[in-house]
Amino acid sequence: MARVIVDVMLKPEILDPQGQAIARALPRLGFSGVAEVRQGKRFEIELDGPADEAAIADVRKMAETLLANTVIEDYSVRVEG
Amino acid sequence: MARVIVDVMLKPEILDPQGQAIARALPRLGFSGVAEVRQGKRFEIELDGPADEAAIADVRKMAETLLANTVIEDYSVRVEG
Amino acid sequence: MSERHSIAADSVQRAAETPDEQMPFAELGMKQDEYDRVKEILGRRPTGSELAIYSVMWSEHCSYKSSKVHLKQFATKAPKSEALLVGMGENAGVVDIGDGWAATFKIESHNHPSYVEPHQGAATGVGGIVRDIMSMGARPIAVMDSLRFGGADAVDTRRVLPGVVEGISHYGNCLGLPNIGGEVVFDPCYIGNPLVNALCVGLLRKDQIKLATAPGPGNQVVLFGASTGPDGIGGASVLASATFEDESHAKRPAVQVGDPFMEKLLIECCLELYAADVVVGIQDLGAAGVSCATTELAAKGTGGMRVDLNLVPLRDPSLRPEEILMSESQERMMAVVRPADVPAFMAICEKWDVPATVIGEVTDTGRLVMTWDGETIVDIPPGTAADEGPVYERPFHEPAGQAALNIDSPDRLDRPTDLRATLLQLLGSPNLASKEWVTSQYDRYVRSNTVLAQPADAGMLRISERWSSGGESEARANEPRSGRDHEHEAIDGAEPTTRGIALATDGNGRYARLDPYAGAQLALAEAYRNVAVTGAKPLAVTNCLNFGSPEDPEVMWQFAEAVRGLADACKILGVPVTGGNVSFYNQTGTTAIHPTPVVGVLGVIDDVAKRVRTGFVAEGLRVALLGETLEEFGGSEWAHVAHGHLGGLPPVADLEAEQALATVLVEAARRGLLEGSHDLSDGGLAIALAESCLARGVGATVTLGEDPFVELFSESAGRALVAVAPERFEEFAALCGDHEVPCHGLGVTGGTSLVVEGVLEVPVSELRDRHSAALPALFG
Amino acid sequence: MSAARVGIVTFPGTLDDQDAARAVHLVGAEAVPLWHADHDLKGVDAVFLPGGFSYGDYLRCGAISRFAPLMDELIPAARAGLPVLGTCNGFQILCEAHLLPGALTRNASLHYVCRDQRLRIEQADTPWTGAFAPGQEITLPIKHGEGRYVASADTLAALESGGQVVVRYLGDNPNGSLNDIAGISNEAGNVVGLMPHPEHAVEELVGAPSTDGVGFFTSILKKLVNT
Ligand SMILES: Nc1ncnc2c1ncn2[C@@H]1O[C@H](COP(=O)(O)OP(=O)(O)O)[C@@H](O)[C@H]1O
Ligand SMILES: [Mg+2]
Repeated sequence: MARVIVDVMLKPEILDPQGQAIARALPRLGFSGVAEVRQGKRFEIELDGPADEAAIADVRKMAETLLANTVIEDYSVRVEG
Repeated sequence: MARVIVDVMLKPEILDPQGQAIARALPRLGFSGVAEVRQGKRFEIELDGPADEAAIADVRKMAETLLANTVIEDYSVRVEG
Repeated sequence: MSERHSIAADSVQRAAETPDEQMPFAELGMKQDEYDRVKEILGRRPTGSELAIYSVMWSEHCSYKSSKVHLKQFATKAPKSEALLVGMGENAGVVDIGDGWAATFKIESHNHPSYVEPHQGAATGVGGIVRDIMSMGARPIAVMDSLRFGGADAVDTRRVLPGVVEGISHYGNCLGLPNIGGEVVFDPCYIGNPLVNALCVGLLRKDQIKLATAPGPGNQVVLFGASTGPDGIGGASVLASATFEDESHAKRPAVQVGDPFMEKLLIECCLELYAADVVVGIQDLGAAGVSCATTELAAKGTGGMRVDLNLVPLRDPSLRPEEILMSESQERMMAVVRPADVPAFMAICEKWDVPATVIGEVTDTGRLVMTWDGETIVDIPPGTAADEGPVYERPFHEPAGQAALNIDSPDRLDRPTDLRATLLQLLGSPNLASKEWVTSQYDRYVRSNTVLAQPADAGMLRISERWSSGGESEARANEPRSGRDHEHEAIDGAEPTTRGIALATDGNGRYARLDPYAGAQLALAEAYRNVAVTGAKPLAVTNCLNFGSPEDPEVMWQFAEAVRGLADACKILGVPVTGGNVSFYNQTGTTAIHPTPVVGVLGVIDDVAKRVRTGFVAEGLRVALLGETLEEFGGSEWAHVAHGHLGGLPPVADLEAEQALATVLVEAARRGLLEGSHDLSDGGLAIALAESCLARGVGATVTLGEDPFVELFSESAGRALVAVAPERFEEFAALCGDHEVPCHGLGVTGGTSLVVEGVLEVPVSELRDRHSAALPALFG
Repeated sequence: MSAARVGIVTFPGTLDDQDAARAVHLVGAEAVPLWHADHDLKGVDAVFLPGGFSYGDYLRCGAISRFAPLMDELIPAARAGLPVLGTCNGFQILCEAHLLPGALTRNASLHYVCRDQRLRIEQADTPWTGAFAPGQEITLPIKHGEGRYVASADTLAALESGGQVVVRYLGDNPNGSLNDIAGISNEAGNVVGLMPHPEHAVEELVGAPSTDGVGFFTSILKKLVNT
């Protein structure tokens, strides 16, 4: 069993109202020094087998077609180690 | 400017219907070999200054009090680099 | 991108010095003769920023250049209506609904964006129409959504529909606007071109109407709401004026993402600004963003405005002036404010956490002048961009196959012998099945004034006084929270009035395909009827005209016919068109969608306690069918579901009969004669009976004549089903007689089954299973 | 005049505040608006935290609102016994503020759901449910995307044995809530959180097809007038 992580974030040019709302709230909560917050998704994918090249390619395809909406989101895939 | 990442995941004992829905959809889309999927959140936090110890401690507090609900979620903080 | 950069610093001075510089007008969707016209207006070549303004303002989407000559009929044929306070041409029409109250409503499309990114496309569609309503000075009080998708089992429908519904649900719910109705229709013709038409209705006091105008030199121009980012740059012209295939990937504009939270703040902020009387003129930022707001405000005011584009707050600091001018970033408004009121204006924005910036001022020069880095980059007469766009008399002719289509009558289709099976087949088909999978994702209760929502024929809202956008009660409800002296001031939960409004939207693309003139009339007739069956008197009309490419003469013929039909029908029914929207280019390659005019009707009821609920609400009521049933199966749901057939002619639209029917329904409701009602439409009497039983689980036993198939499944217009207490039936029948509305007693309500004597018997529970299972089975 | 004064909190993005004010008014109490940015409870006798999407429900429902200046006043007051009712987003805020245990998470169906829901009043001895009979079955609208109540096994056991489960879903559980929980109270019973919306079920003609919501407002009125 291996675990692969897929991070999905809105593309930089796409508005992230959620991240903005958090960033705006921070000073009121006494946190300063934060320039920007962006919020995305993190998927933990447990594989039945090892995270070999074929499996990673599969996860990448999964990310491309299902986990991320590539019209507005970028994704990255990595094996947790 | 430095970037700190906060990952927030539901605790293992808390039901994750989003992850389950994805896991259920995978075989239909032709993906096999996935034992489990869990979905969480990823925050990218741009700091005004460097990611020194004080700044990291601040982000940790932010995660503990705001970004994660520790009743149901775990979090981890790391500097991107 | 690079081409834009190369013209970024283009100033008026430079334009004058370099008259021969090649400008990328074609890439921006502009034709050579349109470009020549701009040069003629300016007496020189346009700067890059000026070209940006003219290209978006003269796009089909903003200028209505192909539709204008036809839409004129809505004004020239308009019936006299004392209720109309603001007609077409403003952000939305306004109608007088009595007691000093006015309602403003409008329907608008967001079709292409919803195909590209269903969730955000549909969400921002709701956001846009809500801002239109706000800009009239009203508080938005409800939304509706009229949706068309490809085949229900098509793979892409599974991508588009859930996203669209989620987008509408999330945005509308977040704004606290009840969703009180709409439509969900499936037809293979919409694959690749789904239709997402969103309607918003708002309420205001009659004397508080706000207009998009910028009078008074010296008045300040304030941009407020979200900051400006690279959202949908070029969208207005590229996305709305070209087909998807033409659009190169590189040119595809970034998707606009909606922030419903910001919009909610904007709503409350605007209402407080209106109440404080610190707004002279206001305009929402829609498809053409800053270009549209500045040119339209300036054109309708004293005629001049000066704007410093460097002052526009940016989300992405690298944006160029042309991009700022074309950005479609959501949740922005522009107001004209007297200088003395600016501090009060800013304080209210700050209270609501809404960023606001003065970016310019009104002048009396008759010119819209914009600067960037100290240089003049725009200097134009604003009216030429806002109002004097090109107007096309596009050629049109009847489609080549139209006659053959009309000759291919459904008479040749095999008719069923097992009518029970046919009823269940239709009831479980995607177009007639319960839409609860969709509507349960919408909040229909918020604001606590919803009298009727799904599955009623029309949505109905009580007019509660606290909706006033500047009246005493609203002010009291909003202010005590901060600002003025509010020690111990209570929200007194102002007494609601008894008055109500009702709204319905309808449209049938198959009917319009067979005959666009009649199809548009039938859409109006159905919405009108749906309002009347609830007891409300139809008052005014909005419409969204969804068609293929206007450059195709056959599509243009459909459009011309539909507009002519709708305008003629409005005249006969005495309900004016108050506004609407045209969506062209809904086509893939040379294949256009069915012409799909969607019509919204708003009605008024003096006392919502007199409203009539949908269906059979109790046992032992007399059931009657009003109107005449002919053998009409052209474009019917039966022909579609049982045979996949589309041919012949649609039902006859007899508008005088429709009007008589509505008169009877409204008067009967006023006298309290109706216990329940339901209009007949798709699927005919069979479906109306089944839905009436499903409303509350009350069955019925009815007797039909000689040809039960025709009586059950024909789709003749101008009909409704009513349930009347036995002791009042005679009075009701007499009322029908007075207005020459045929009234056929069919039977009585009661029992746990729908029984058509000698024809079929189905337990209500079986009807329910069929009706409710279809959409969940398809969409999970 | 000694009318009971019920404070109604408005956060940015609150939606049901006016509805709640009207419901309070209908039973004859006084609705007092409370603004999130003020450090001021205006001396009210009870507080209603209405539903909506405060701060857009961004991050987590209720997560940002919990830090509002008004909450600095409300949290200690609630701990000291001030009656507080949070419905929907209000319930979520109470959980985020740790005035109530557990958390409200995404509906198991992953869809927002608006429907009329059968419920059972499990506890009639809170200030907000005193007008009901224990075990009484009622219908109220629900409308939420994140109403699935979760808590640790220990917390759940404590809620059940301590009589802190106030309202339970009947029939189909609409969101996958543990133990069909629709509403709970704190140990003292003065703080109650509910997913359903009593304020939308107080008048015959409008809103839900029931007026069962009235009971929550008459309960608090009775409680305040009698003490
Ligand atoms: N997309 C939608 N949004 C909101 N309400 C809808 C939607 N689609 C259907 N409805 C509602 O569901 C009910 C049934 O719809 P429909 O079967 O199309 O009614 P009808 O046949 O009377 O026009 C109506 O109350 C309608 O307003
Ligand atoms: Mg209808």
